Amino acid sequence: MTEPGILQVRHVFKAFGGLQALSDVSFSVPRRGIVGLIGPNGSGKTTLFNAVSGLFPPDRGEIVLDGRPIAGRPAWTVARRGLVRTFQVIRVFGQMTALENMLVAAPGLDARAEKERALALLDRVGLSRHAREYAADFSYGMTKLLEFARVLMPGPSLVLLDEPAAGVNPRMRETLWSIVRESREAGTTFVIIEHDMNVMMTLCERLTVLNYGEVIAEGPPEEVRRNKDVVEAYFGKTAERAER
Amino acid sequence: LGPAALAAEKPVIVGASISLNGAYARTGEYQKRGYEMWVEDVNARGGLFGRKIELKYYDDKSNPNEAAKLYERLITVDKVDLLLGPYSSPVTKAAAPIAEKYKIPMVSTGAADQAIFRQGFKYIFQTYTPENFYMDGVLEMASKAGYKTMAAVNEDTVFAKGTAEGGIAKAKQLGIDVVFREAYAKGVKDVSGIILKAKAKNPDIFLGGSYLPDSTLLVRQAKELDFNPRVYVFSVGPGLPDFGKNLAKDSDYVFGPSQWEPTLKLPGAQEFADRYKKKYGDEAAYHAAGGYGAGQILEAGIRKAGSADREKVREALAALDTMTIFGAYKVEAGGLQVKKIMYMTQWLNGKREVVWPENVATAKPILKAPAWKERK
Amino acid sequence: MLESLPVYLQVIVGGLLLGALYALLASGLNLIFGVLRVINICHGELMMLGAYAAFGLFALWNVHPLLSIPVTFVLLFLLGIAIEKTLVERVAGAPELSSLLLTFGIGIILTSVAMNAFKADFRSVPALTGSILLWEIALPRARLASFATALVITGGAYLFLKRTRAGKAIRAASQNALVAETCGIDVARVRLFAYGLGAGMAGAAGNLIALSYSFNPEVGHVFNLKAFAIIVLGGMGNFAGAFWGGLLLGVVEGLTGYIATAQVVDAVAYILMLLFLLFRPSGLMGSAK
Amino acid sequence: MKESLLPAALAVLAGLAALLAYAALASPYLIAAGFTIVLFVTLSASWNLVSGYTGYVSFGHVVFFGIGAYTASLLAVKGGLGWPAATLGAASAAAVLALVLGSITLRLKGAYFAIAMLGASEAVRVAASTWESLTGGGSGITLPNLLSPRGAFLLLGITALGTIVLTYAVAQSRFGLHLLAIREDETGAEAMGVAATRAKTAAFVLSAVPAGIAGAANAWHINYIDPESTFPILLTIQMIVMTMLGGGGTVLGPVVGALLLGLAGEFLWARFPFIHLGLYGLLIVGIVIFIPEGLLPRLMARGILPRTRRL
Amino acid sequence: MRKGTDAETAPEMTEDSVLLGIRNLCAAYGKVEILHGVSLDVRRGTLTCIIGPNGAGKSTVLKSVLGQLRVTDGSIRFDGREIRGRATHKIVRDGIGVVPQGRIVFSEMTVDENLDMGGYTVEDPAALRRARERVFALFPRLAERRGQRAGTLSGGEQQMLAMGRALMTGPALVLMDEPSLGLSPLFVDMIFEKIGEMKRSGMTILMVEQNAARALAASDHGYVLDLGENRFDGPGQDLLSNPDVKRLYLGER
Ligand SMILES: Nc1ncnc2c1ncn2[C@@H]1O[C@H](COP(=O)(O)OP(=O)(O)OP(=O)(O)O)[C@@H](O)[C@H]1O
Ligand SMILES: Nc1ncnc2c1ncn2[C@@H]1O[C@H](COP(=O)(O)OP(=O)(O)OP(=O)(O)O)[C@@H](O)[C@H]1O
Ligand SMILES: [Mg+2]
Ligand SMILES: [Mg+2]
Repeated sequence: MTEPGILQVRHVFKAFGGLQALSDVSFSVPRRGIVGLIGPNGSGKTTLFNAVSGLFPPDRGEIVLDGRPIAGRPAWTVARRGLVRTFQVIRVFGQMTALENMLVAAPGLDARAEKERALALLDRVGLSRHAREYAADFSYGMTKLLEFARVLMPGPSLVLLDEPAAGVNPRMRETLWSIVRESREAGTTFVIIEHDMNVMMTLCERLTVLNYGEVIAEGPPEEVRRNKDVVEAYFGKTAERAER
Repeated sequence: LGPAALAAEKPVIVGASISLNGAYARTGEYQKRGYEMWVEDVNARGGLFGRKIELKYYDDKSNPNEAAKLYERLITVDKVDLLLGPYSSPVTKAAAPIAEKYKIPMVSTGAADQAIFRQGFKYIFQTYTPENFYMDGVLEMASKAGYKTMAAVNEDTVFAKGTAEGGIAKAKQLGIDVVFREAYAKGVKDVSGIILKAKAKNPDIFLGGSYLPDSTLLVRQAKELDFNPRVYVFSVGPGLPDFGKNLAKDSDYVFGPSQWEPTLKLPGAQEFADRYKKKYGDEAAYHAAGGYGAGQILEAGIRKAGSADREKVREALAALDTMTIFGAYKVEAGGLQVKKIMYMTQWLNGKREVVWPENVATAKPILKAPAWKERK
Repeated sequence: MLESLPVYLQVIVGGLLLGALYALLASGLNLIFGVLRVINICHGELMMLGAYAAFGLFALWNVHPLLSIPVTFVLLFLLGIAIEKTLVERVAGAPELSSLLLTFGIGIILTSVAMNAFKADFRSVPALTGSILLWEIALPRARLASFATALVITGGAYLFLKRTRAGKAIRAASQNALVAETCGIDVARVRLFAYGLGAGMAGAAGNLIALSYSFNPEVGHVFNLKAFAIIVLGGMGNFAGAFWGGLLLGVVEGLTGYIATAQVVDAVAYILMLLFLLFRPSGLMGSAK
Repeated sequence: MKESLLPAALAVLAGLAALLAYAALASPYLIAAGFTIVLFVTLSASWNLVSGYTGYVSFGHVVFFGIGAYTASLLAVKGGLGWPAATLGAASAAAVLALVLGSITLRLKGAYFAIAMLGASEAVRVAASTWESLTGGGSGITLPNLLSPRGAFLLLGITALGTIVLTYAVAQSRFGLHLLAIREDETGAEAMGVAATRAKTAAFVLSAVPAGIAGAANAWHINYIDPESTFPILLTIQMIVMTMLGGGGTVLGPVVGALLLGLAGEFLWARFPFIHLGLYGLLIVGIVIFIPEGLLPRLMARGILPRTRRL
Repeated sequence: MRKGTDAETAPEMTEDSVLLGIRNLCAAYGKVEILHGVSLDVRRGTLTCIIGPNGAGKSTVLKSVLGQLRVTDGSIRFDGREIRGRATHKIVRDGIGVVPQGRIVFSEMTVDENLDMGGYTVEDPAALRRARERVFALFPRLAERRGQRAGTLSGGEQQMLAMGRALMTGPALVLMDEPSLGLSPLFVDMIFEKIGEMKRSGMTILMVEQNAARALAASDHGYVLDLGENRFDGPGQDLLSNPDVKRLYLGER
């Protein structure tokens, strides 16, 4: 218990009707870290992101960002405190150009610098050619990339990525992960949901595993990978393959 | 005067806005027919001082704003010489100040609201009997028949309310008690609450300041809820042929004031009614006769003035005392009609008869409507 | 004032009878909204045409206004199909605003056509007047008939949607037309049919209106607004909701007219609607979210 | 950015000069007709400010026009204020009403919002006709002649110009971008840090003010108001149709639409008194089917106009 | 070459063996042409996959087959018949099932009702019931959530539902747009397993995948698309070991 992490989630519960989507979830994210959140489909990962980012309040529990409680605060205040996220089911602004999409997320201090930064980010994810096209005309993967670039636009301190690489071409995925590494070096913290285990093993310092809304394991990737419960609930044969 | 000289004379352009859409579309249409028949007649007679009359009109959609703009247009763009009024009091309220502003005489028809003619305007002249006299006839008869209580309802618009309040004032004069009083909104779809409350007071007279749809509804729901006053009277509905069509036998015994009836022994009224029927296929309603009468008043004014000069026509109209197919015309300062009386009709055996005043009556009134259950 | 219980019963019964008619009108509107995602602002105008159809049949051939219901239903069904096929289908998938305006334009055209064809006279069909007495309560014949008819048609449509395969296809098409097509559903036909059905229901409602009210070409407007208020009360797209919403509005209007004044009755629909939007946006029947 | 402000400033000056010249030179009828046109421009531009940019389709925008008309008239008749103060009062009343209504209705989405606004405007209309002691009920209010037709035209013309400038400023700003983001996906925008409730309420209030002033100017123009003609639903529809024709969410779209339809309206009612409503209906249908995105966006897509949010 | 050709002589060349044949396909969104002459063959009973960068036009190929898009040129033959220009719902009745990209389900309907809609063209209720049982056997998770509104399922669950829905008619050809998208490793394994099973049961599958290595490994034949054109094609394993494909499209160093 040295320096407290940038984000603490303590005893969070969330139910939908009869379904307990999160039950007593606690975890914490160290500053400037890359933390992975994994778990079978429907285990509550996206729900946890939603609760943390202020899309809806948790039923119970505490969420602390940078020492300040944020549970139940509206999404935009959370975002202005430096926590932004991407969506698993993409949410770009279709009738706006890629560039405008980027600028919505800008802090609005220096218009020219922000525009340059936006273009540079779009370039990184291979969309500079499409900067002035409407996002509605993008292919699935292109929208994912746009959303990824957009989330970095405000210079956030904590980024939640919900399957950012799903539907993204393997080559572009590598770029994407290297951007994550670079941003971490520059001081940004990441929490990532991703099903590509090869990536998660090398990218993340810690993994938290959810199953049926509960944390069933937590720790460094190597350790988590060997956890029997996790193997059974999540990896299946992939784990064996990764061992080989 | 040779034909060449005649043709050279410019026509006298008479302007008006007319409600061809919106709430007053039907009555507006009637009024327009009256105007048009008058124009035809004048022109068939060779015009006025050799000048033909030309009617210039636009549709005001029953909207006062629109009418104000249209009169502005008629005056400044179409350069009309004289004006006829639009239909309805609210629309006239918006139109009158424009005519006044440009000092152009306007014979107003279709507006019974006295307030318009009490503003001290100099260029506006009323054709209709003001609304506060609408109910006089029936109330006098009812009072004579010994009735003592009355329920009064009205649509909450200027004219309808004015007729009801005129009726209430008259009733008080005659010693009749107003035991129930309520208003309802324009376009009302259900009046059962009103009927039930009125029924609880068991009044002799049921008076409505209303138009056709609400009059119809009031009678229909009175029957449904077995409300049985002895005298029914409504300001506008029963005056229209459609009242009988819409209610069939249930329209019987209902009184309705009338500005005019084709059967009246007024000079030219009968003949107008016949010609109207031939031309348009339906019975002439008073709105049509009012339109024609307004034309006649304007015509009389021009004749008296000796030309279509606006100032002279204004003076003539202010002093005129004349008779048209629509009834008497004479106004006091401000243009308020003071000479024309209101007639009272009653539906009897599916027909509308004039029952008051006695000297023009076509039938004897029945002042004791049978209860609904007793009707066949 | 000394009110007795029977009077209140009378008011409530009157409201229910009127409410069923509202329900029929709103159900058709709701069906169209649910399937086509089109806010059919010309619904009241379709109803108005139904009223004229009934009036015409009565005036020309003396057809009893209850017997004319199937005819008006079919006539308006066909008109609905024509409108959908030529116009509404072209805005399939466009934002709500487009269809809102399109149908508004259609409504104006229908009013204008009716105005030129039938003039602005207020009409009404003098049949089924008076009441049947049940204990101390008067049941107006015309409204009783409306009530029964509205119940039958609304119920029939409800069962159709819930139970039949075609009904489910209608619901699927309402959610994602592209995917529904990939399930082999002919979405264009479904939409056509749903619109026809909604229009037919509006026509039947018009037929019933002709029985109890006077109407003219412009009467559609008021009913439009009420029908909207009702589907908000019931929950948009919720078929059963429109039915209960209609009844609720009928009763509340009746009570307002009796307890307060008929002056404010029209505002009741809007105020009720605003209250619902605020406190129970999912409507009477909707579960929260 | 600095130099690009110049053409805009010049355009505003030119507009102002044109207004003044027209007010000074036009015949009374042309003033009356011109009044209708600037009325349409003001109203569509004000509607566009909230609905075009945020996508919250206000189907009862006429309520702000109406409240402006009533406030101005009452302040003048009962409060004895002159037209400038009464007009300011109208603007403030519209703003306050927008704040109150907005805090209720802007929580609703899509069609719900549209219909709630429709209901709100009707409810206010019913209130205006029922509250007789204040408003004169169905009899309406007759006003003294406080401002000449020319004056009313100029007042409204400047309001129209101001609304356009306001729209331009909004379109250029981050605030405008936020409004557009709300139009596209409100939840997504909030997650990006957009204070959606605050932004859309601000847009709503901003859009209500010109509509309120328009109501006041209209009262000065015709000197008589009543509930029926002050809260006509058709006027809301006209704002929407005009904006749609020109293109919502653009600066000049509503202006173009209002000019075209305003002129077409004058043309239609003058020529075809019996069927002009039907023709108007046909026009709406035609617009929706053939140019649903509006003229300006269509021209931009065709490359005839530059694709920019400045227009 | 029509029916009756000796299958033994040139099996891969007969029209018979090709279930879906695309020749020189050009397609556009509005004015913008996206596909500039794509050709590919899907042979009966095989698994064929299309890979390529984002925006290459892979989904567009599938949409063109389904008639959801303006095809400007070329031909699309299914089971020997030209289907270009045919209405989507008819193409589906011809025997093509679809799993759309991005987990699209009827979100206001229950899982059961979604499956019903998948089997919309199946008239016989008993057959429908059997089809549903097959789907539940394949995806037990769906059986657990039969009555739940599909919109509230997790991403992975929705993907399973979309697949299950496509299988309800027992189609001859299934088009899948990224079936593994967003699925946990366990499910990815399972899905590839099931796809193999489906293939063995005689179904023909055309799949678009970003999980490219995995997809190629499982495929009989693969196509690489880039910028709306064919780049490479060949047996899955060949492509997998082709150094250019590796470098450009699989992202392996
Ligand atoms: N709004 C909702 N209403 C009802 N149930 C919900 C809702 N949102 C999520 N759920 C349920 O909560 C559970 C957790 O869902 P969640 O989306 O968090 O899963 P996940 O871990 O992100 O899965 P995946 O990897 O498939 O995206 C699922 O079973 C889902 O069906
Ligand atoms: N609805 C549309 N309107 C206009 N352009 C579109 C539309 N959908 C896709 N495009 C364009 O077509 C191209 C191909 O898109 P497509 O969806 O086929 O790509 P894809 O290969 O499936 O990519 P991904 O792997 O990202 O899904 C892209 O450049 C995209 O911008
Ligand atoms: Mg998820
Ligand atoms: Mg794709």
